[in-house]
Amino acid sequence: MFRVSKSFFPLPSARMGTAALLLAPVAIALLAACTPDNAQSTFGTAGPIAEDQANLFKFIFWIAAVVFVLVEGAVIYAAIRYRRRSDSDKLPYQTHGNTKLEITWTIVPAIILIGVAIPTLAQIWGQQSGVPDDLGEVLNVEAIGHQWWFEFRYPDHEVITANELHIPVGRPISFKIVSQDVVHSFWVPKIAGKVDMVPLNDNFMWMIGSEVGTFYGQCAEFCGIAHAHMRFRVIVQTEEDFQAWLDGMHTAPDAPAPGSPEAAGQQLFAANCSTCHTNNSTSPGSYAQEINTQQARWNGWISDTENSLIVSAPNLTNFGDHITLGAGLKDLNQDSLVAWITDPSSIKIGTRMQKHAAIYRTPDGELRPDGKPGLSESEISDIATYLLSLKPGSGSGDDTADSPDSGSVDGAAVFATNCTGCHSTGDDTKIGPGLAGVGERAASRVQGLSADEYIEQSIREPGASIVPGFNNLMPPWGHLGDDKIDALVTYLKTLK
Amino acid sequence: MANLWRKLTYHRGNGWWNLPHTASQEADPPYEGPIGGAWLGNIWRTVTHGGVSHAGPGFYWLVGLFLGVITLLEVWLFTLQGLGGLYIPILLGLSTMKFVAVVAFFMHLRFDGRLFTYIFAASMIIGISMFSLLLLLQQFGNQVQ
Amino acid sequence: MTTKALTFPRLFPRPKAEWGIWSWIGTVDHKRIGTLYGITAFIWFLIAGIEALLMRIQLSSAENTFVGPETYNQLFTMHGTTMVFLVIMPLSAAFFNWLIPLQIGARDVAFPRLNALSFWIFLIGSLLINAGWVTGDAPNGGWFGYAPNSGIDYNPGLGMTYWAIGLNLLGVASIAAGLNFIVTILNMRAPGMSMFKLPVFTWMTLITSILIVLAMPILAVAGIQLQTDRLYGTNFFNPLGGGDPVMWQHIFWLFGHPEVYILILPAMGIVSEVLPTFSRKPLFGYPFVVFAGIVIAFMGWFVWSHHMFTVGLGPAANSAFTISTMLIGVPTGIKIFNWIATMWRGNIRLNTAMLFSISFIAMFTIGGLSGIMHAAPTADAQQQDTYFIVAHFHYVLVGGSLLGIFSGIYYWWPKFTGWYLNEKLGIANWALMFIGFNIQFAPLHWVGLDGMPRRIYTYAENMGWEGTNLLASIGGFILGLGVLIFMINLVVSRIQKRVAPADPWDGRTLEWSTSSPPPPHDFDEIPQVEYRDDFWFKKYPETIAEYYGHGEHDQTVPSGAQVDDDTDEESMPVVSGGAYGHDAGEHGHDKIHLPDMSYYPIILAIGLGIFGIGFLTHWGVIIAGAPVFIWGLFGWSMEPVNDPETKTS
Amino acid sequence: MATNVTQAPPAEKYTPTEQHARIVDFEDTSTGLNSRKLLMWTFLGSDVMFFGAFIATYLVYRGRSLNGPYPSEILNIPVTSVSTFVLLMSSLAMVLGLYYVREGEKNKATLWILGVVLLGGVFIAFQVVEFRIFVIEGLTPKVNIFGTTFFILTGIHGAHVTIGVIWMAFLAHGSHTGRLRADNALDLEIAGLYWHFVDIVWIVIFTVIYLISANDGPPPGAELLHG
Repeated sequence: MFRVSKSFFPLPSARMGTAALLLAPVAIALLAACTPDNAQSTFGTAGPIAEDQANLFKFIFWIAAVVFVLVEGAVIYAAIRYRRRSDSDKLPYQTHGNTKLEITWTIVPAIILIGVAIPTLAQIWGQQSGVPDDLGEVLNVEAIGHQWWFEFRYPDHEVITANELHIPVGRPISFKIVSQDVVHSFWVPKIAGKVDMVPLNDNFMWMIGSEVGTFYGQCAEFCGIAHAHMRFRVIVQTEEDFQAWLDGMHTAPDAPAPGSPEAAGQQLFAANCSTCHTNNSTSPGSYAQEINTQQARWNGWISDTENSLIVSAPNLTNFGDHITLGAGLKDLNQDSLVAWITDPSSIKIGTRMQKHAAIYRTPDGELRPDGKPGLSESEISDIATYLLSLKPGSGSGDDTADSPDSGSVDGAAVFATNCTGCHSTGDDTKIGPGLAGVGERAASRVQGLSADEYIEQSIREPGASIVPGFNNLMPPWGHLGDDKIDALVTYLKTLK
Repeated sequence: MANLWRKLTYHRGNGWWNLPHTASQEADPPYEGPIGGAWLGNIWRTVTHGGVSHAGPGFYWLVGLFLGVITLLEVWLFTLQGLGGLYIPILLGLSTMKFVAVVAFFMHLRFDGRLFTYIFAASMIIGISMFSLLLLLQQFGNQVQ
Repeated sequence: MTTKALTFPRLFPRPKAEWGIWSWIGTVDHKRIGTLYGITAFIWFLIAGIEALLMRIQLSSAENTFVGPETYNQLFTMHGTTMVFLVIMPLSAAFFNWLIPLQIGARDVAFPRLNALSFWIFLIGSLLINAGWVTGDAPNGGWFGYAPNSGIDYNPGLGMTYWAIGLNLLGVASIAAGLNFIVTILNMRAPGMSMFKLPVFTWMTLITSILIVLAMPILAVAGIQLQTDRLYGTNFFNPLGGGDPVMWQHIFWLFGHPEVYILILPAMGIVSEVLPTFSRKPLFGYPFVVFAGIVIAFMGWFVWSHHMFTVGLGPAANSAFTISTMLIGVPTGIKIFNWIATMWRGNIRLNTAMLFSISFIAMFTIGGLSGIMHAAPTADAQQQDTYFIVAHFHYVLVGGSLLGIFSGIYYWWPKFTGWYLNEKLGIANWALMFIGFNIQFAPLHWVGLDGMPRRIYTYAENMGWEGTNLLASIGGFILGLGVLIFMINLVVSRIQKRVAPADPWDGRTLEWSTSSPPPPHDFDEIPQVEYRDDFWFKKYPETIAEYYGHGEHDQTVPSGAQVDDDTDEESMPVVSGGAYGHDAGEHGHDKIHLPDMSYYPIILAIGLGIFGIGFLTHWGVIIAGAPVFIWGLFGWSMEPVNDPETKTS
Repeated sequence: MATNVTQAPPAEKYTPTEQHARIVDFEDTSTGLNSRKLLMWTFLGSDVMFFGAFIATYLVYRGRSLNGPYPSEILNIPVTSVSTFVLLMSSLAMVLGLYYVREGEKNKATLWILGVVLLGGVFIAFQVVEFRIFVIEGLTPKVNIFGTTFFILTGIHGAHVTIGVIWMAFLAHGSHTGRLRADNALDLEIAGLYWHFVDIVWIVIFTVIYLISANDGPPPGAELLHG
């Protein structure tokens, strides 16, 4: 037995205690309502859309509050005033009703509801039927939901980024809201209410960010195991900063100094990560290419959701400029990035990266038992260092080798960037077969196909003929484009 | 016209808030078959006055013939292929006629307790209006601006 | 009607046990079936409550790792599904079963064996839907299973298949029960009881049953479509094959919104019985309460898209559904005002049942008002899928339905069992539940407006949601403690066993005219009804004029009864004439024949259950289950309701 | 011998025991309507929503198949017209069967009920053959959204017909052996309500899926939807 001392838990009387308990939720509620500073508070608005929505809510709330007080007051009053005193079983007047009263309390609420409906309808048409013409130049953005991250495309500026949406302050942004897989919801509480991202049903919304700053967004529709971790940031910038950012997205980083960790990381990234992550969408034409690539990655995943070695993944162009990691989960720095690469699930349970990326699998295609990638700690650190170094460079260091416009494509470079994750140039098996001597073998593999045709088919449709002893894990690579594939075939035939 | 409408909607069932009766609780008038005299008049009375007379085989054969003819007409309209925008409304009208004929005469709603009609009609009304609304939403909703 | 019965070879003799487990397995007695519903649903209630508490523990602090996301997803999916389909609906069904025949003066429901079948299918369906907890594959797609996240591509494993098939079985059970109650209420009323003399609870049951019968088939369609998508690769909701995920949402909410009224209308009926009894006044504005119920039931079909305001249906659709949604608030308001007017100038006994009913009005009002807030689509854009919505529908379903059901339990317990529940423990139960409920769900409004989406298994520390969530979790445990007190109350009261008379509360409706608990045949004599609240006016004839008014209403022989006089009265099942309330002993009970017991309902239900398992596993199981099903079906259809030999007694 | 057998005999005939048995058999009811018949009608109201939801699904998805075979390539109106006619005539047989059962003309009644079974069986046979041909021609429930909605809707309707045929077969047997007589013609009437309902559902399906959709080809811009 123990007693709670009175000074510790002062309750003057039982009745007061009950009253305090009843009032507690109300008090807490009112206190909580005064927290517009919270990251996703719908009251601390930073844009006209959210502000109007909050105002409409407050308008209805105060009407409801009046009704609430009247109704609850009547309930409590009736219960107390007309409670039975002593044990009298006196019969009250057995009234059957009152038609005038009934008509009154049918019409009065109806009038109140009309009063609520009029501003509501006005706001629906104001917010949902297109961007008003008089608000200035509209910026078009496509927001795409993926399990479990957001992709943002600026079609007018040919820029793609992920999880961090940059918008200029005060300008109307018109969104095309798209989902690639399941239903998500696009929501930046302080700037605008949510709109669902529904596959096959592209939606529209618009918003204006009226304050410079970084705002939180989050997926609001249950979308699977990592729903809680599907977040993003909206970075509202001045017009100049925004233009600078756009220019930066078209400026390749400076090439790393040979022998530096960045250079090592670049090689490792190209070999192990670039199947799913593009990190160089800076050159002209790369926008269209990335859209195709992203689609091809997704097609590869959906064709074999369990064993696919490819998934759609965030574009990491100029990743060093990002402020968060893992769809808005952690602040981005060397430590968090190393932790992420080492064990993504420790930060974001359910992420597709660990399940599908080849680097987390053994050569047999099985998941590695420890869940860690097949890289040393220093290699992981190099990759992280490299990624953090991805910032707009001086503008002279364009890596033209990857540009689809360049006249000559280096097959070896294409191979290093795209294939070395699974294929060695020797005889050894990484995940796919080693490719030494493939040119000789290819000619005799399938009746009626020359070596060129066979290799090209194996790149475009890997499932068409599988080398005995291997599973069909390879995604189709047709999205590389004819030039690169031709170069690749030429290069592969040189391997001895 | 109004007179015909009244005749067609005439129903001798009682209001169901109290205790309506079925037609079966009253003796049927003797059946006058197709050869028994004024059978066309009898059929007309069946259609217009519901439960006053129970229908007989002749009447059922006539309804069956009606159903067959309408079906034939529908298929003919299909092969015609020249009705344009009228095609669907006409077909819907024809199938509604078949629908009503089966429900009213084969399922005896014309002769039976009114409550059955209420129940079936209520669910048809709720179903049709709700699903039509759904079709409207699916047709015109989800438009990207 | 002495048709020579077709015979079907019996494997077992027809059950006749009056005690023990076989008396329950073979029972067709509406009261026993009501008890079975009640007990089963209460067990699921405890399980769903535990699921809720596990979620509350997980959310009580930021970045908590008490349960992982997969478990959490299963918990909220099954908490929602269980509370809706396995708790509130069957608890309502328990009241329907117990009370409808008693309130309309009948000896049983219209189809006693169908009634038993409903229960057994419900039981098997509920086990199937929860089977995932045993196989480690519990459903995890949310209680409205939005496609394509519930489809096979994104949700491999058996979980959502259990869910779809279990829901289909529950749908069959609900439709069968709904049909049964519609026919019972329309056809089995005591002589003189016209529709506008029905007790309001019976009215709400009729409306609920109509909604069940019309809404559940739509859920069945959704379930079948999801099932064929998952099992046979059809394209209903598969975007790759041209299927439209929005279509799932439409079909689900076409069912889902009427379902909301299926959940709340029975509680409204209960409250409409409890308030008049303990205010010692008739229900204020009876016809308006009834018509409000009918209007809600009709308009409830045309508001479903307010669940989809953020889906992007366009401003025209959103405006239309805004208007219809706000309009439906009007009849709801009429009910609330009439309940308050019922209490007004009454002589109110504030016992547990009454306190629960009063809390129902108070809490349901809050739920209704927050409902108006997200009837505005643009405001809803900030609220949809946040904890504000969670708070709203818990105020409606816990503060509304569950408090109403608890009120009904305290009110009718003496009738069900013949003894009272303990009042002191009852008040404690009410206080803890009421306070715990408010501490749990009031803060969730604000954490929702603070931007916390629902269905997230954890949240970051810097979001500012921690304190409110902790408070809500504490409230949840207080609510749980209230339920624990209720269970203690059951035990304590059983030990104390304070015997209740037939009419412990000075009640108004027919169920109080028979003994507590009622005999198997319910009424020794079928009552002859003259008035609304007939039992009350028979007890207090001096109040008839007050209620019916002078002059305008000559209701001593109501219009409905006049018809009886001509034709039906003689053939009515009156064992011998006289007013009801007559001493039972004078008339031998052997003259009253109840439907005989039957084991075919449970066999048929098992057959259906095997089919369900067959869909989940292998078609061979379906073939194996067919004989059971056919045995049940044919045995049933060829078994007379009463065995011929018993008629000769 | 045209006796009006559905009429309730005067009440005095019954002992109290029999009277209660009559209650259990649902003869005397508050509405004066038979409870089993009321049950069937209410069930049909419920089934309206069931088929309504499937038909609405079909209509929403009409013309939204991303790839063939499209309805215009596969539906065979003349053949389906015949099966539609067969089903309509089965309803006629049904109502005549009921008439003769009520009239007590056992042989005619048995014949007509057997006619229902036969015509229903022919309809199912048509449907089975149709499904087989469609599958051979490349339309399966998996192949596109038309296949999905078509097969599930008509398949579920076919299942209803099959249940009806089995039910009717037992009633035909009952009529033949003399168990189905004028005094329990209600058994047949209720089965008949079910049968006619299945028929009217087919009237809608035939119009909506077959006649109206038979010219549907690829939707405009089907290839764009792929993106």
